[in-house]
Order: sequence, then C-alpha cells, then structure tokens
Amino acid sequence: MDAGLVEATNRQKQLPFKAAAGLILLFAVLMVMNFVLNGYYLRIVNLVGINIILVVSLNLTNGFTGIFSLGHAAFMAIGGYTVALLTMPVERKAVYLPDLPSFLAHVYLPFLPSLIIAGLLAVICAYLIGYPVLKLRGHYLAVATLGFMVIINVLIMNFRDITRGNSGLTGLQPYTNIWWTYAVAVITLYVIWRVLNSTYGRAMTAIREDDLAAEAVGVNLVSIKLMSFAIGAFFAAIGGALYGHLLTMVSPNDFSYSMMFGLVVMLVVGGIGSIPGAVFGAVIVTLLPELFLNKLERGIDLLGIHLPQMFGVSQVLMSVAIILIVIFKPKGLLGK
Amino acid sequence: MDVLLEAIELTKQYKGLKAVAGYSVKISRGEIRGLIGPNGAGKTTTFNLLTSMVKSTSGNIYFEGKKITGVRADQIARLGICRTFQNIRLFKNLTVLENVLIAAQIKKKYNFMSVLLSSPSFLREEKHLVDRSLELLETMGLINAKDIKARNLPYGQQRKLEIARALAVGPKLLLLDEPAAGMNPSESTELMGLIRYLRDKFKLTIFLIEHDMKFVMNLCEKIQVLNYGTLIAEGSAAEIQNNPDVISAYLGRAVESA
Amino acid sequence: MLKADNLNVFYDQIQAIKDVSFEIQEGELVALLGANGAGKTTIIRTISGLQKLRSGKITYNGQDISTTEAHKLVRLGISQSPEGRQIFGRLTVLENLQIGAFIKDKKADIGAEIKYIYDLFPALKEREKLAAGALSGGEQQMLAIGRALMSSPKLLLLDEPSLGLAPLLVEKIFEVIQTLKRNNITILLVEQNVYKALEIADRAYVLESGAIKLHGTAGDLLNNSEVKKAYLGG
Amino acid sequence: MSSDYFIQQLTNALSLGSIYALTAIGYTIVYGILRLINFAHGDILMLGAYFAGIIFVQLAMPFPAAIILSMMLAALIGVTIERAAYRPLRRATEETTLITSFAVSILMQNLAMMIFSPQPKKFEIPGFLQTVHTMGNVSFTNMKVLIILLSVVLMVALTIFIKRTKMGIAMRASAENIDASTMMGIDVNAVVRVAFIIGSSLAAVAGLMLGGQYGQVSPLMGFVPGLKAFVAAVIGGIGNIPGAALGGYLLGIGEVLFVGLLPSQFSEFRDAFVFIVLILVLLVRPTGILGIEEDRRV
Amino acid sequence: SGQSNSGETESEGAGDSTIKIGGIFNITGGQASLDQPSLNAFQLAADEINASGGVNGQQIEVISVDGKSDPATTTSAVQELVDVKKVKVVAGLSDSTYVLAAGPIAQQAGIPFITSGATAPEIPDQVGDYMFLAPFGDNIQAYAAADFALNDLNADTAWVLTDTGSDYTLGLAKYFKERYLDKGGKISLEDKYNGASDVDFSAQITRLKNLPEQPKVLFVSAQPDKCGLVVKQLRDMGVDTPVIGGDGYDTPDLVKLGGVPQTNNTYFTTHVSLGNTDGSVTKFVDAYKSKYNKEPENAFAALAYDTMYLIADAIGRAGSDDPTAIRDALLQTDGFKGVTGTISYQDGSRIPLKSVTIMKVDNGNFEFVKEVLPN
Ligand SMILES: Nc1ncnc2c1ncn2[C@@H]1O[C@H](COP(=O)(O)OP(=O)(O)OP(=O)(O)O)[C@@H](O)[C@H]1O
Ligand SMILES: Nc1ncnc2c1ncn2[C@@H]1O[C@H](COP(=O)(O)OP(=O)(O)OP(=O)(O)O)[C@@H](O)[C@H]1O
Ligand SMILES: CC(C)C[C@H](N)C(=O)O
Ligand SMILES: [Mg+2]
Ligand SMILES: [Mg+2]
Repeated sequence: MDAGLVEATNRQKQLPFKAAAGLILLFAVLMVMNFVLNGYYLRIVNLVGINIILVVSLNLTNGFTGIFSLGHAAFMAIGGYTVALLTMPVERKAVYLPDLPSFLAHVYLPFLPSLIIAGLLAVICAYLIGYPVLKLRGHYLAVATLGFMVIINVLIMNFRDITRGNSGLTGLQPYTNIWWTYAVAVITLYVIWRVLNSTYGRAMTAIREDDLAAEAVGVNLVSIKLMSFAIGAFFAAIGGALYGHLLTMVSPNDFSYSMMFGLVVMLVVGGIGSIPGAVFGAVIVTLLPELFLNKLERGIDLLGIHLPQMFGVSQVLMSVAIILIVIFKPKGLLGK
Repeated sequence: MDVLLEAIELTKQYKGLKAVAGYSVKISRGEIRGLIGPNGAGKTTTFNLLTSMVKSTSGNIYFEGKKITGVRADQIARLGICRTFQNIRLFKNLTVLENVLIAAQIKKKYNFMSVLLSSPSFLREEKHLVDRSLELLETMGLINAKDIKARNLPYGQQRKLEIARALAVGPKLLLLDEPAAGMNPSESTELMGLIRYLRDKFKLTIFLIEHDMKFVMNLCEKIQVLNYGTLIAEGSAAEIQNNPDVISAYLGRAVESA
Repeated sequence: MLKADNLNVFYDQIQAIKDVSFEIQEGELVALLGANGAGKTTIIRTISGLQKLRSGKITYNGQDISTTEAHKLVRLGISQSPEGRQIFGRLTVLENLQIGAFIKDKKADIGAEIKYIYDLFPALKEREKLAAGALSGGEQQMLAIGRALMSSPKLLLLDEPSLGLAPLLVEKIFEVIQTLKRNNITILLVEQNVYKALEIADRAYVLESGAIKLHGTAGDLLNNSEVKKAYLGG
Repeated sequence: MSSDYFIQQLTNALSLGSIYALTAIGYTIVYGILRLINFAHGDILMLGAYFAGIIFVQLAMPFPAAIILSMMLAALIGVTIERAAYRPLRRATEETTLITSFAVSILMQNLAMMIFSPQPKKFEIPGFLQTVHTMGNVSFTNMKVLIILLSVVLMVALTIFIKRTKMGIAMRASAENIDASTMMGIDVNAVVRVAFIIGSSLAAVAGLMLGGQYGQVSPLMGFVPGLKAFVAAVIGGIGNIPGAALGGYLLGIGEVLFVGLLPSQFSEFRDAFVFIVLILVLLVRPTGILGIEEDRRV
Repeated sequence: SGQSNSGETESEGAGDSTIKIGGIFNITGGQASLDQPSLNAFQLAADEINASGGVNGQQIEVISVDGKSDPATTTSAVQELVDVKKVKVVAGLSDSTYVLAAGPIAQQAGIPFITSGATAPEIPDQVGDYMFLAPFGDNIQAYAAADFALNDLNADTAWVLTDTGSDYTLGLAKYFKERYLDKGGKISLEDKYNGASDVDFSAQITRLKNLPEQPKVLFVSAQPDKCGLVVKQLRDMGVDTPVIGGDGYDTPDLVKLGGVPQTNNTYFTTHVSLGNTDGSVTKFVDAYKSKYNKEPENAFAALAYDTMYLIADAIGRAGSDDPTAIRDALLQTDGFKGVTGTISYQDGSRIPLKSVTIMKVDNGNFEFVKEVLPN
C-alpha cells in the first residue's frame, strides 16, 4: 500500500481502461507464446505464472500483515491433493487407489469447481490452524506454521489409502496451461490489490506496523489476521493445484521445505511488501536457474572457453546470488 | 451528574507487586480529569486496565452504565474509549493520512464482496472515510503533512498525530498518557489550548496522565493522585497542590499555579 | 575537552545536522537546547560514535575521535544516558549497573559506585533484584543515568534526563546533575526543561533544524527574547 | 513393559537429546543476540563431522585432537559466515535474514557435495568407543556414554562462562540491546564472533557425535538434526541457553519414547509429533518454556 | 572431468550425425549417491559404443540433465530433453518415486523411457507403453529373499522394518510379507521409520529386543544410504540375528557405514555380483575404474551401463532412431546380455524377468551365495 491510496477513488475511474488494455496485452502475449513456444518453454511460462500466484498471496500475509508464515506450502499441498483426487476419473481411482474411502472413490468433478473447492477447503484449514497459532509472533509464528507444513506432510505420507504416501499421486490430468495459470494470476493480483486498498488491507498494514496500536483504534486483530491468512491460503491452494496439474503429479516432497523457502526467496528478492516486487521476484527467481544456471552447469562454451560439466554449480551460484542481492538490496530488487 | 466511566476497585497484580491496588474512579461526561503520581505509581497500568490492554486481577469497569470488564481491547475502542501511548506508537511506515484512515474506518459499512467488486457503496464509503480523515487532519493542523510517513514527522507532530488517530475512532472518552512529555514550555502551552478546543468541538471527556504540573493544574478540573497503586488524593488543582501527602510523595513543593 | 568542527550528519538522503561546531571545556556543564527534531539526539549519538559523520571532525582531549568505534569511546571516558533510556530490560537492576562498569577491570571494586548510585536513587535499591523491564518510566530513567555513571566517565552525555519524570524526581535529577558537575564531571545536557537547564548550565547552544542558531552563557540566553518566546513560553 | 525396556529407551533418548541440546545451544546463542535463525547451523555440524573424520583418519591424529581441531575449524567457518553474509544484514527483516541463512545452508551443502562427494562416508571412531556393554537386556556403546558425558561437561562449562565471565555478561547484554551494549563499551562485533565460535564449535561436537553414533557422515546429514535442534531451541525458549538444553533433552526423550512406547504404526508420525508438541508448547507459552515474554508494555 | 560426449556443445546444427539420448539423473541433492555413479557408467557405456563406431554408423550424444532430487525440476528437465533437446530416448533415475513423476512426460511425447534403477513393478502400468525397466521388479527380488529366508536360513519368524519414505522400500516389504506369509512364515513384528528424516532407529530396535520371542530373521527394507546405518545400530544394541535386504544394500557403503564385524550375517538380493570374476563384470569394473579412478560405487552404476547398451542394441535392431521404432525394438528385446544379467521383455511386459543374485556379507566382503529365478 502506498501513499496513493487516497487517490484510489480517482484512479478507479481511469482504471477500467488501463486494466482492459493490460489484459488485452497479456492475452496477446500469451497467444503468441502459446503459438511459438514448445512444451518446455511453455512449462516455464506456466511455472512463472504459478509462482506469481503463490508469491503474491504469500506477500499478503508476510509482507502486508507482518505475519511471518511458513505455512504456504501446506496449503498448496491441501489444494494439490484435493484437486488431484476430485478430478481423477472414477475408473482410474478404482485401480490406482483401491482403498479410497467411498465418498472420494465415486466423485469426479471438472477442474474449475475442484479448484474452488480446494481453495475453500484451504480457507477452512487456515481458520482452524490460524485461530490458535496466529496469536504467536515473529519467529515463533514462523516455526509454528512450519510445523503445520510438516504435520500436513506427515499426514500425506501416512494416509496412503488416499495419497499413496511418499510416492504421491502421479499421472494427473495435464489441465494446467497458460490460460488457466494466467487467469488465476490475474484474479489473484486483482483480489489482493482490492483488499489492500480497502479497510481490510489498511487494518492489515496497521497490524504489521504496531499491533497494539491497531487494537487500540479498534482493529480486531484475530479476525483481520485470520482473513489475511485465509486469503493467502485460498490462493496457495489453487496455486498448489495448478502446480500439481502442471507436473501431472503431487507428492509430499513437492510441498516441503524447498518449496517454502523458494517462495520466501522470491518474496524477499523481489521486495517484501510490494506487489510488483512479488511479481518480479517470482519471475526472476524462476527464470534464472531454469534459463541460465542449469545450462551453465551442464558444461558450455563461453567466449571460446569450454566450461566442463559441474553439477551443483547452479545451486551454488543461486545461493551466492541470493546472498549478494540481499546484502546490496536488503529491501529487495524492487523494494522501496 | 452524568457518569461516563466508572471503575470500581481495580487491581493489577504483577508477580511480587501490586501495580494498581483497589483503584476507583468516576468521570462525568465532558470533564477533563488528571491522573498524577510518582513514577511507577501505576498510572499507565491504570490506563491499560481501562482499555483492556492488560487484564485486571480484580475489579470492574463500567462505561455509560454498561459493564465492560474483560471486553477485548478493539471492542473497547469501538465502544468509545480511545487512548494515546506514553511511548508514541504510530504506524511508522504509513503516511499521516493512512494512520488516521485506519482509525476512522472502524465505522465502515461495506462488506468483503463490495471490496472485490469495488461497488458504488464501497467507493462512496471510501470517499467518505477519506473526507472525514482529511477534515480531522485539518483540525489538528496536520493537513500539510498528510502524505508524509509518520516516522518522518517531528516529535511534536507525532504526538498530535497520535491524538488525531485516537479522535478518528470517534471516542467519547479520550485517554492521554503524558501528552506533553518531551515538549518545551511553549509547545505544551499550545497543546493545552488544543486539548480544550478538541474537548468542546468533539464533545469529549478527557482523562490524562502528565508530569508537567503547570499543564495538569491548568487543564484539569479534577485530579487524582496515585501512589504505590492506591489513590492518595482526589480533588481540584488547588486542593491537590496543598495536600501534604501529595507534596511529600510527589510534588516536593507546592507548585506556583500559573 | 571536546571540540566539534563543521559536523554534517545524514540519515540516508536527509541531512539532520548541518555544519555544526561547538566545544565543551573540561568541567563545564553545557546545555544543548532546541525544539523536537532539531537534531539534539543526533549530535549526542554522533559524539558517542553511534552515528556516522558525513563530514567534520570531533576531537576529544586533542585526539581525533571522528571515526573511533563507539565501544572504544567509552574507554576514553565518554558515557551517556541515552534518549529512550535503553536499559537492559531482562537483566536485573543490579546487573544493569554492573554492566555500566563493563570497561573496568574485572577485579575492580565497583561496590562504592553502586552504593553512590543507590544513595542518589533509593528507588533503585529497593528494586535491585527486579528485571529492569518492569520498572516504570521514571525508574528506568534513574537507572539509565546511574548506569552511565558506573563507568566513572569524564564526559557525560545526558539526553533529556528529566523526560517523563515526576516533579520531585525532576528536582532530584537536576540536583544530581549539579552534584556531578561539582565532582568535576564534564556534562553535555540535552533538555526540554529549558528553564531549569539554563539555571544550572554554564553555557548553552540552541539548535534549530540541525544548525546552531544561538549560543552563549546560560544567563545571556535566559534573558534572550528569542529564547523566551520560542522555548520558555513567553 | 519391562524396566529394562524403559531404561534402554531412556539411554537412547539421552544420547539423542544430548546431541539436540548441543546443537540447539548454537541456534539459541546466535538468535539471542542477532534475532537470526541461522539455518546454516546444521551444515556447520556437518562440516564439523567431516573435519573430525578427516583429522582422525586421513591425518591420523588422536581422537581428542580431532575433536578439538574440528571445533576450531568449525568455529572458523562460523565466524567467516557471520562476517561475510550476516553482518551486512544486522538491521534487515526476519524474512531477509532467514533466507540468507537458508542460502548459506544450500551453498554449504552443495560445496560439501562437490568436495566430499554426495556419497555418505564412513566415520571412524577409536575401537574402545565401539565396545558394546550389555547389562541385562540393556546395551549401549562407549560412544553413547561419551556423548552424554561430554555434552554435560560442555554445557556446564558454557553455563559458567556465561554467568561468570565478562564476555558472558556482554553476551547477555548484547542479546538484549545492541545499541545500549555499545554504549557500555562492549564491542558487539566481538560478542557476535564469540557467539558464533561457541555455537559452531558445539555444533562440530554434535556433528562428530552424530557421526560416531551412526558411523557415517554425508553432506546432507546436518539438515534434519539442525531443524530438530532448532525446534528444541524454540520449545525451550529461543535465546535462552538453559532453555535450549532443556528443549533438546525434552525433544530427544519425547521423540524416542513416542516411537518406543507407542505401537509401531505411530512411528511414522514422529515428525508430526515433534511439531505438534512444539505448537502445543507455544500455545501455552508463546515464547517457549523458559523464554521471557516479549515486551508488550505500553 | 571433461567427457567428450557430455553437455551441450551446441552442436545442434550438426543434427543428424548424432543420436541424442537423454540422461535424467539426480546428480545433486538427496538422491545423488545413487544417481551420480549411474550417470558416470551411462556416459562410460556411450563412450565405449562411440569408440567402437557408434550405432548404425552414427555417434551417440548423451545429454544429461540434473533433476536435483526435486520432482518439479526432474519433470522440467525431462520436458526440456524431449522438447528442446529433441532426444530420441530418455533413460536414468534410480528411485521409483521420481520415475513416476518424470515418466509421464516422456510417455506423452512418445519417447521411450528406460529407468536404469527403479524397481517398483507398478511403474510401466502406471506410466504407459513407452516406459521400461532395466532391472527386475521388486516383487521378484522380495520373493527370492522370502524363499531364501525360509528355505536356506530356516527362519520361519521374521521382523520387518520398512522405510515408509519411498515406493521402493514400501513395495519391497509388501512383496516380502506376501510371499513369506504365503509360504508359511510368521511375522513377529512390523516396524517403520521415515527414511527421509530418521537416522535413529534405537526405539524400533529396542522394541524388537523386547519381543517375548526373538524372530529368526530381520528383513530390513531400506534405501542404500540407510541400510548400513540400521545394521550397525542393530549390532551395536546387541542384536545378532541375520539381516536380509534388497538391492539397495548392494553398495560398498553397506560395509563402509555399517562396519566390519557388524555387517556380518547380512544377506541381500541384487542384480549382479560386482565381485564376480565373470568377464563382462570385470570388464565393466575395470573400465569404470580407469575412467573415474574409483570402483563403481554400487549396482546402479552397472544397471545404467547396461541401460545404455540396451538402448544402443534396440536402436541397432530398429535400424533407425525413430522413437517409436526404438520402442518397438525394445519390446522385441530377447536375451540381451548385460553386466546385470539377461534382459528380455517377453509377452509385452516391460519389466525384464531377470535372475536374482543373493549375496552375503562376510568380514566386509560381498560373497556370492546363489542365483535364483523365483516363480
Ligand atoms: N509487565 C509488568 N511486569 C511487572 N511489573 C510491571 C509490569 N508493568 C508495570 N509494572 C510495574 O508496575 C508499576 C506501575 O507501572 P506504570 O507503568 O503503571 O507506572 P506509571 O505510574 O505510569 O509511571 P511513569 O510515570 O514512570 O510512567 C511499576 O513499578 C512497574 O515496575
Ligand atoms: N533513524 C532516523 N532515520 C531518519 N531520520 C531520522 C532518524 N532519527 C532522527 N531522524 C531525523 O533527524 C532529525 C533530528 O532528530 P533528533 O532525534 O536528533 O532530534 P532531537 O532534537 O533529539 O529531537 P527530540 O527533542 O524529539 O528528541 C529529525 O528530523 C528526525 O526526524
Ligand atoms: C536405490 C534403490 C534401491 C531404489 C529402488 N530401486 C527404487 O526403485 O526406488
Ligand atoms: Mg506511565
Ligand atoms: Mg532527541
């Protein structure tokens, strides 16, 4: 949120035009991409979009409300598994997951309603876990939400009748494409932008700045924090489902530490507490290894010098890059 | 007499120590009341109890005749008791206007759906909130600073902003914890005028803590003196100044009233 | 004893101190006055090495201390009671005082100092074993001053020591300051309580928007009409 | 259930708890001063184990020398990391410092894989440490005895250091308020350095204990114990040294007894158990068992 | 180590002169200890083939990518192999879980995928008709282990400890129990751990020790990085009962990490005995040693080596590098002799029916016990 929110009302008037222009441009770009890019690059474009959804929604809690949550991956898992189970054809379930409880064994839903159900389920979970846990602060909250992630992971690993445990659910329908991804990304951005420019968003930033003072001016800490957490969870779940149906699999490993930290890295690198920052962080942190570092480590001829294969170099360089960015731009690349 | 706030036998026990011990007060509508006492007497704690920022060990609080003991702090604010803090607690990274807007919005009427759709009722309400906040900033003389981040305001203006923010909630009772602290004599004289003006304009009742005796004696119609968590005196400025207990515990010597 | 030449201090882009020069003689009590935000605290922090100088030079007993690290200055005899008190809330009152003597030899006897401070502020003795965070604002202020004295400083920087204190204690603090002066401690005093400060100070500087506006002996300034109008309430 | 059974589980629990406790202390000591969760701590543990192995086997030095030298090397690494990656971020947000330490952790893991190969390596310990004692149905190795004794000795030494020495006092003061500590003449950078030296060298000991107990070292061996130790530190009240030790033992004992006393189908819920305990502790005591309540004074 | 065929020498323009084969391995991260040796051997085989003239007169170009032990990266990497590098065949990976993630990508693109090391027998059915296994299925080796326990060790009571963290260990334990119970054995106790995070098994072992009657054999279904650890902890806590495991044990790490007296009395099923003086085995071991200056770390290296030859064989028989033709030729594979045994994909099954080697650990040495073909 910036000083400009005052002018929000004025801006709203020109907004439909700008927004429409932006959407048309996005549509055109996606159209072209869809046409010229092969499956691999389209997958990257999808990953970028999904990460935008995830990081922007994480930003609402961590950046704007000051809730240091590490639970995003857990909500992604909830979304990923829910949609995988709801959209799996009934015949396939019969052989693939023979021990599925019957209420799950016989349902089959299209993608969209499944996404919405997944989002709502995550919202319910967010309220259940958030109600006790959001009373904690700072790092204590961070570890408690990290614990939530581990607990969800352990549950997934052990309810094998439903989840196939560590093996994950594989061979999912490849529903995710750039249209789904970017439609959801646009909706995510829109919703979060609207929320931030309303009393809810202002209450959230107030909590971030000084929760005691916020309380003193009538902000209901519990309900606003829960709302922020739940909105984040909603989009995390949908992002998780898109992710699963892009990889055509969901497994507990996908929704674990490296995912969680990857998201926080994007958030911090882009600039925490800024929407363009979150988007930028998602884009850059997704593309850098995928388009550059991975190629480098496989051995490459650079300006006539032959660099040998050195697997592991991409992670090393990525870590160094993160450290340097954070040191030289502690507020992120787009941070104010 | 129209009693706005009544506290009966409030007590706050910390481990080894009773910070507030059996404190009672009755404040009538429109009054400016003072609370003084040595450092550590329990003044701030009393404010914390009245605003539910700290849970009382025992005792009861009534506001406009309704019992509000144990009500959550944000609801207390909604009921009309607002405060400032001894150590300024602004939303430092937000602008002056945003600070006020956040407080003003507790009366907003739109719901989540209209936010998403940015419905006409939402826009209308937002505009109304902004207008109301700007008006308040105007009153407080902060209008030119509206887009400055709170952290960048000079200290005196920060104190004023804290008052503005509390006013934006639309309180009936305003609690001020050492509003003149860190101000030089000219600044605190100016503040005195402002507080009187606000009381009249917004029909406020004011309860304040202050160590600046000139300030308290001039402003307050009635003063309570707290020592070791208990009241040792209550009365008009003149009575307090000449009360030997107060002099020995707090004032040191009678203040020459200005 | 302390000499500052053309100090310039910035917070990021914003200049908080503009070409400020002043000096303090050994044994002097100098008051630094100014409205809120004038830059008084910034000057204190700059002298004590907590704030970096953009340009300018500070010498202390002839030694250039412009870039000396803050913790080393304490060993040179510069100590302060900071704005906002900054006491160690989780340590006990006694431990706070002990830490004040951190620079002294481990074996050195600091009992006398502690007793001296308890005599100045009996309230602290009563709360000796209490975590300092539980003290009231005024008690914390006493502790901050007491802690600053524990290192037996030669130059004491006091940033608004009377802030938030009850009248009785304000009197007390000013008495203490005078006692310290008599004991030949050099003091730079920042105060909003302009009248009292000028009563006890030898000289004073008036800061406005980061620059020195006026300076002179305390008596002159007390009678200065500008000072009267701006700081003494007419 | 026989008492042998219980005693056996308890010895298991104590040695695991000792390792957690030593590691947790490192987290806590650094966190206390810098409010930094040093995720790379687990990897320092890993390096400590590798160093000890190399010194003992490749350089054929005596085992006690391996212990001490690996502590020193780990301390050096810890101090270097602090200087290079963390010091510039003293005033950064929680998220920022967290991901920095995470990046450092990834960096160390990958460098270790490149240098030592990703294959786990055998960790040699002197023969007498491998001797198995059996009393009734209870058996344990000398290594386990060493783990428990050495941990206790180190923790007692640390407690004395913190309580009695000036550096200890300086550490407690810096943990509270860095600016104010500077005003007292405390060189906070030196204090931070000491915190990293203590934390890292204890981690090295924990690493070589893990290596000795399980007979192997690998580049990723630090992650899980590091994380558990961190949880232990939080349970105990992060920033609080006795709390870290307490949390470490509680967690070690809780974990082993959870797996040991409940029917085997619960074994897999071990990690969930760890974190459920953590969350429950925090709900009852939001700053851990011995943690001091955060200051919410107005 | 600059391998001649490795990496992207950006020779994509030279296009038709080489046959591109994709190698997907988890070269970094938790899986690296399995996959790095595999990649080495995979490349070694390609070098050998190229040195002897290639296939169909064309050279083989290996394009290997790192899955980083991360399912998302793994699938992304396979997608890149298929879409960008336009490889004709994909091979690699040792862990069934990752194969289940990556396989469908190749399947969708109609590119054959031969896993060098994954052994879960469900894989081909779950992925599709372009998916092949180079090793036998876990059912086969588990059956062999159960038979061996009952008949050769005369152990009719067993303790089963399972790592629930992978398809492989779960499947192996499942098939072992199935066969063991079927043939009249009795399971005294089943216990579990999570290989992804647990390194301390003392609680489970204590529970074992407190069984009223000690089982006669311990079947420990563990991943290679954990089997030595479990055995060591068992012995250190005074349990000397024979241990049986699967092919995950076939790594020098078992002894290195488990310790010498401790690993005695341990048996396992595997693909080949690397200590075998059989010509093809020593040839492989020597070649590996001379190229990488170390012994092949485990049987997965041998499997990957075989996989490359198997692919070359199929391409040769197909006479073209068309993926579908290669797939068809693979299906026809009959009696292909590799280091790890003979591979035939009979009756349309894409899991070879290979004989199982049973090994015994004796003072640190792996000793051949017998070779069986369970039915
Ligand atoms: N959280 C706490 N734990 C323990 N004691 C506390 C706590 N909060 C306040 N106290 C104690 O309660 C007493 C009253 O404190 P309070 O802050 O109300 O004083 P005050 O009258 O506002 O003083 P001042 O004028 O200095 O601000 C003090 O002695 C203080 O030490
Ligand atoms: N950390 C900071 N970052 C940015 N600006 C700052 C910072 N600290 C102080 N300032 C600014 O520098 C100027 C001088 O501040 P300083 O605190 O030195 O004033 P002061 O004279 O001590 O005021 P007061 O009487 O309120 O204590 C002010 O305008 C203030 O807003
Ligand atoms: C390492 C191996 C034993 C892995 C096993 N072959 C699997 O399919 O997962
Ligand atoms: Mg107070
Ligand atoms: Mg100041």
